Amino acid sequence: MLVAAFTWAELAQQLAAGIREGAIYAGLALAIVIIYRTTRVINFAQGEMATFTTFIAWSLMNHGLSFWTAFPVVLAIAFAGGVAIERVVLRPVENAPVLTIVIVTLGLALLLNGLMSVIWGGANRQFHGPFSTRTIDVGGVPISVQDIGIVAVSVGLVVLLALFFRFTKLGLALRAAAVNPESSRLVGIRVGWMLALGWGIAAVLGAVAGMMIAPVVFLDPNMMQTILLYAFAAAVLGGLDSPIGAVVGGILLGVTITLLGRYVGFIGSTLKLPAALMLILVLLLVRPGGLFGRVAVRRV
Amino acid sequence: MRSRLWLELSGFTLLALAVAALPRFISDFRARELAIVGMYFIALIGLSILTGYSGQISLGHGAFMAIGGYTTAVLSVNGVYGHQIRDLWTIPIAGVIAGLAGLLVGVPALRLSGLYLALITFGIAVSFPQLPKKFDHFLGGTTGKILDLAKPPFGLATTPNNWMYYLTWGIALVLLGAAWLLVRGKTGRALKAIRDSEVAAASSGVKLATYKTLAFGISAFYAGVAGSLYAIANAYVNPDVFPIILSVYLVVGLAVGGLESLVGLIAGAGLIYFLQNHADTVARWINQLPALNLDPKQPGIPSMIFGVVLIVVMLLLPTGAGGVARRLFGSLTTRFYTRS
Amino acid sequence: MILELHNVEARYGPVKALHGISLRVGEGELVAVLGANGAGKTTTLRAVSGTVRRSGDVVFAGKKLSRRPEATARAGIAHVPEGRGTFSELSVWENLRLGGYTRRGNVKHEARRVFEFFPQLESRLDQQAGTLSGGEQQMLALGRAMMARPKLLLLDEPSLGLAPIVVTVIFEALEHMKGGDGMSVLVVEQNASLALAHATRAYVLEVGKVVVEGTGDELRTNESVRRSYLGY
Amino acid sequence: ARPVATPGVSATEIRLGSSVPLSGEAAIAGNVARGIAAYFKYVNDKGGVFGRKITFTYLDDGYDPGRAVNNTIRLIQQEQVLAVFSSLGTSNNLAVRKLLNDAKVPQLYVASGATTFGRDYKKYPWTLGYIPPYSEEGELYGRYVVKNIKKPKIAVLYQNDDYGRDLLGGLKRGLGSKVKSIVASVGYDPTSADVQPQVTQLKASKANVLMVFAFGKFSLQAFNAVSRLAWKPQIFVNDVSSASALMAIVPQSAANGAISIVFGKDPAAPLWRNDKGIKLFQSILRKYGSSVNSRDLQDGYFTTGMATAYTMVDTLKKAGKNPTRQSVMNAATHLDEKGNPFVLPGIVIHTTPSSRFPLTQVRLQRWSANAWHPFGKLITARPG
Amino acid sequence: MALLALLEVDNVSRRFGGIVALDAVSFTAEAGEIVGLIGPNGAGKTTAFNVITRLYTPDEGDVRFNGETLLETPPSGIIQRGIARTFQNVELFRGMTVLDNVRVGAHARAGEQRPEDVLFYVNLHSVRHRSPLELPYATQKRVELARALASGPQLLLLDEPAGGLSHEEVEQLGKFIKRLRDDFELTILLVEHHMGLVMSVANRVHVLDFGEKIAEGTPSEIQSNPAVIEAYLGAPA
Ligand SMILES: Nc1ncnc2c1ncn2[C@@H]1O[C@H](COP(=O)(O)OP(=O)(O)OP(=O)(O)O)[C@@H](O)[C@H]1O
Ligand SMILES: Nc1ncnc2c1ncn2[C@@H]1O[C@H](COP(=O)(O)OP(=O)(O)OP(=O)(O)O)[C@@H](O)[C@H]1O
Ligand SMILES: [Mg+2]
Ligand SMILES: [Mg+2]
Repeated sequence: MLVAAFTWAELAQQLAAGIREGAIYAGLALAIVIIYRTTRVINFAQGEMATFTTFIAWSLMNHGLSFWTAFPVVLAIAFAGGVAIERVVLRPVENAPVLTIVIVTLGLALLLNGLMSVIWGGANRQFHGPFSTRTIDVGGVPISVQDIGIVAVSVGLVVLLALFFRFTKLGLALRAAAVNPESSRLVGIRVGWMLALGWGIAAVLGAVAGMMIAPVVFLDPNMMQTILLYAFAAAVLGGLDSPIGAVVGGILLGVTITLLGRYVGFIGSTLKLPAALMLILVLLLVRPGGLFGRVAVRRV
Repeated sequence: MRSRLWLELSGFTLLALAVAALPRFISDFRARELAIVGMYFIALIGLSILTGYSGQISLGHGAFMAIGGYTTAVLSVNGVYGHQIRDLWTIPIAGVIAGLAGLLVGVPALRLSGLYLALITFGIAVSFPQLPKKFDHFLGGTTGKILDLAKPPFGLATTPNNWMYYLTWGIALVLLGAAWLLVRGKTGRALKAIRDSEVAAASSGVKLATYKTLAFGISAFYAGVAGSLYAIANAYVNPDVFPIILSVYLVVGLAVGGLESLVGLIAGAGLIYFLQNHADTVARWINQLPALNLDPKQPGIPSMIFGVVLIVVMLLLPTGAGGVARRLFGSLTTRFYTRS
Repeated sequence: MILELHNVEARYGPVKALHGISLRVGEGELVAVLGANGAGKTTTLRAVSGTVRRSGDVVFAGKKLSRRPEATARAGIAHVPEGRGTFSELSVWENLRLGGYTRRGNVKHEARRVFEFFPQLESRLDQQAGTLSGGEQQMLALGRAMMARPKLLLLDEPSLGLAPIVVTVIFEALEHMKGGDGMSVLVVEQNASLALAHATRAYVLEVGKVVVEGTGDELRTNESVRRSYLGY
Repeated sequence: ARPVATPGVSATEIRLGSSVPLSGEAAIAGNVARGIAAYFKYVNDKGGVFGRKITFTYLDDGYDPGRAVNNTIRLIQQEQVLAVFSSLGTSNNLAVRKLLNDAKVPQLYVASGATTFGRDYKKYPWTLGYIPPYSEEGELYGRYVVKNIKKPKIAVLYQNDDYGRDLLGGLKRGLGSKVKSIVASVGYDPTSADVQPQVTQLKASKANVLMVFAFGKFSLQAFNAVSRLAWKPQIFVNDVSSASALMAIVPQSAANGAISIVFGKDPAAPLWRNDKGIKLFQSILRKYGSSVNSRDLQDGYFTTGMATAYTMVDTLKKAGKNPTRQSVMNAATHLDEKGNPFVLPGIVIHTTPSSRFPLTQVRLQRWSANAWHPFGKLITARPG
Repeated sequence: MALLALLEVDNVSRRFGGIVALDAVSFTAEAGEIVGLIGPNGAGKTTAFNVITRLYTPDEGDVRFNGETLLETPPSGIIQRGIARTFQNVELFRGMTVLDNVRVGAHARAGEQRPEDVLFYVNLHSVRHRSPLELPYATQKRVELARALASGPQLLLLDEPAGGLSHEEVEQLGKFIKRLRDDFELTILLVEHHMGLVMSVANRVHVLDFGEKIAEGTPSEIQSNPAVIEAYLGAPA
């Protein structure tokens, strides 16, 4: 591999690329964290759900709707879809072992993926996002408006979510239903609906992530598959049940692997994934709950 | 529980007889298919010891299969100091090397819990295929390593497929027996104790670190043997032979078989193979339903079928085939009071 | 009558635990349930709150009671279950807030009352509930039920794991709430002398059936009750 | 009646088989086999080959070589095919090459441009490729740069595997003494989420030429990144990632002026809208394709499939009235096919026993005004 | 007092963040004794058990057993040294039968006691193939006791064994505990809020309050100790 010499301008550019990439992981990681926080399940279908809703947006826009008209419609569809999936597919296994539920989400991922190929075909599509693809010059470094938009949306979402979980009764009930469904019922929480709501919210977050990501990586049924892997990593890094952790973890991961891949010759592009794994493993050994997560202490 | 013991022993004997007799009744290619099912079965036994008994979820067992497969490939293609080793003898070595890798992973796993461990092991499954790409001089990169086709040894007069069948299922039965001895004795109880309450297990004198790492090692050993056989059967390894999804399929097999049911895992192994390779058969069944016409050759349809079958199977058997068997025959019913 | 059970049966899978229980709790009454280990006391409370599969009639405030626990909670029944059922991953304050989940508006007032009885909790609001001591968790479970200001309180061995001095406090508190708020209480309690001293009426269960019933005083003088539950 | 029965050949039928991805990430490429299947049905409808109908069995391997091996064994042993034909993917074909050669089963028209399938016939006489080898494609770009670009400074983005490295190696050969003009080359791993970091790095080398030796979405991302970074190099993009449908959706500021090679007719390109070959393609697909939709009529994988199938039918005809595996192989190594309606006019598909690259003639094309425009004469990319 | 105590808790402190669960606590138990450990909720009794069984490491102080420190022994080694315990909130192995639970108790000291014999002894033989989840709370506590006995310990730590028992049953439990001590030659450390039980079986009682030891003595001395009444017992029963 022939490598270009080091320049500060490139470093700045790589940093920007890393942050943007991280924000992309963060978007999906947020959805993963929300499902985990509200249902204690790891959702392998999260990527596929996001892609599916993005395809719906694409179809709507193909029929002449503008992004901003399509946007709320898609979010509503995503929410309804998330709730419906929980009610129809996950409800029957609500009390089954975690592994069973994880596998059901996997089945869902395969189903949705196939369905997308059948409906929309496997080819890549162009998706026009809400942000201009213009680049602006920031101190000699061209940065696209789109990138700035993506980062801003991730940060905005996490602030909203943090407020929601911290200050609303519903946010608390969502968490309670996840950690202890029996007792939640005893205090009057409709646990089934809470789980469904969790799926709905996660689907909405996934839809937003999908619509942010698609303009960058192009839309196709497999769009999210690699990103989902990194999003899992980001979620674990930040702490599986911490929305803030998802975003910080995502951006940290994006920056770290971009810079490692660029400047550490041995790692290059091939060992990015193993390097990320090592990074996370070391962190977890020090902090078993991730950067922002809390490990539940169980005492006797 | 003497009766239980007899039941299990006679079940095992029956299984062994069935395995020995089956090739007489099936085509040569079916024997190959069943051999591959046997390989999944071996890997699943290992996974069951780890996840079903010691309670540590691994979504990365495909990586241990890959280690086994690559060990066999390297030993039989590159050889040791130029001496190529016959594929048959690489199998135990592959198991041991994968087992050592398992011990290595088991140590940090001690500090991880639940889904964190699951996702870290998933990370291993994701990362592992990068290693042969990076160290391509030794491990063959994406080009992979081409082995000699499996041939029956000692001039045995049987087809390669039959040979793979007997080899795989012979090993599977031995390893099944070993696993059975392991889990029904002191070790198995210690593992289950850890799974159910680490604190109480420790206070009862169970050394958590030892047993948990041991479970990882044993489990990886099984996966390594399975991977080695898989490499021999395909006469080829490259990173794509052990894709990420393989690890996930293994967990599927475990869930379908039932976490604690060794024999139920055969059903899990069968399902993994069947779904990957017989989507057209399933499509034919589905198309019996009125108003449905799935074309299994249309891209996307096989995935859909796989997905739907997975969901349906899990909805019907939330605790797996073994779970159902236990509910029908077993005396131990573990139910929580809000359920059932 | 706030609560009436007519011939209620309950089962765990194939195992029947209640073989037709009938009992009632009047408004503002404290009714005690006694019984040996495994008699079905816990199951009786579960049958009311809907956490076990039951058949037979349960009438609450004149209406047939739903079998879903979230609905019974919303109807005004708070259940402090065996094993406490605290949200161990959540903080003490979050547990209390969840107790008031069915209530609209501010729950500060209820919280103050809880802290009056259990001052220990107030200094631990941010502590993860699972790290509390056994007795502290029991206080939290009681406090959480109080937050709901229920019409009917179901208590499963409230004194379990509590220091004697706290047990006295609890029964005083129950007395207080019953008088002030017209709350009714159905309590399973092994400290029979204390329970009967406060109970208007009581039932004794044996293998899933009611074998003795009467007022607190009647039971205190009942020979077999005295031998088994009071010890004098 | 034939003296010895040949597997896969009966009085009424010739059996062929293939292993392709119909699920997983590469599922879309499985359309090659669907195109083939449709074409064979069309041929069967018109009487088949010497009265025999072609039965084509294609099995899903999910792009997993292990499953490809299993499928191939199933094709030989259970489906009893005469030849394995147009299986897809470099690794998947490498995985079965030895076993097919050991069993003396033709491995024909491998759907991969890896050079080894045409080059190593001494060791693997039963194997034959089809499309121009990647290394030759790279070489063509190199030669073009040497001839047409003054003071080239070349940056290369390549997929870090055999495929990308084949292209890169060819490029170097094509540049010859000017190989030093490569100022930066960066591989990306197919597990990457986005290649912007790599493109950023390449841009920092101040190159004026960019080779995009990528695959699928990664080449799209490369164009995207070039545009975001406000970079203006002369771009070369390899054939596999240059379908019109893809080029049309990347930022045109980056795409315009890009150069690639072409040998097949792209059904999505306006240039061929009224072409007889493409019309034939569409009518066959409509009539004989199973579950096709309007999208598929624009899908180049189907045309590639039909082009290969056309050659296969030619081969079978050449193999004689009573084909054997040997005679099929013989025919496949003595091809001289003119007028394949699904490839560019003038291309001759040609092989000899010692030159086993059937399709080696290509044209260069340049992207502008939302379409590819071929330029220059047919050039030959025959190795050696 | 005898010269050598079997168990010596010496000046042990343990803090959790700002909470001082144990504050320089010392007490001893001598061979053959039944020692009561009482105190208000959150006083640190369970924490003391957890320190002795090494689930927690003390911030200060030492714990000695048979004269040798326990601090160098890992939690899983404690039972080897001859100390077994039960848990306040029942920590059974939910996925195993009662019998297997008890067998695990004998894991590290196989051969000391036959699990089947222990189950007969505690009168659980009839439920040995059941899941502990199906048993009433108090029975579950008995399974824990059986599990602890299966290792043939020298010292047994019981954390609120009377939970869920009726008056009559508590009386039986008291007799049972004494019989246990005699039959197995045990030393028993007993945490319990049921004063009737403590008073009837304990030879000596230590009282903790807010992590500090506030009193020590015979049951009757303790019962009339004003500090104990004030902090723990309330108005004399
Ligand atoms: N989850 C369960 N599964 C199966 N059987 C159960 C379950 N819970 C309780 N039982 C059975 O139901 C019967 C009644 O139990 P219950 O818990 O109601 O008794 P209890 O009177 O509350 O006893 P305790 O004083 O020990 O709490 C017992 O025979 C018990 O074995
Ligand atoms: N892991 C922990 N994290 C935080 N605080 C803890 C932890 N363990 C114990 N504590 C605190 O230490 C104090 C002592 O707890 P401990 O369980 O020892 O009390 P106890 O005397 O057993 O009380 P009880 O009679 O209620 O069981 C309690 O206030 C508890 O909240
Ligand atoms: Mg009870
Ligand atoms: Mg305690």
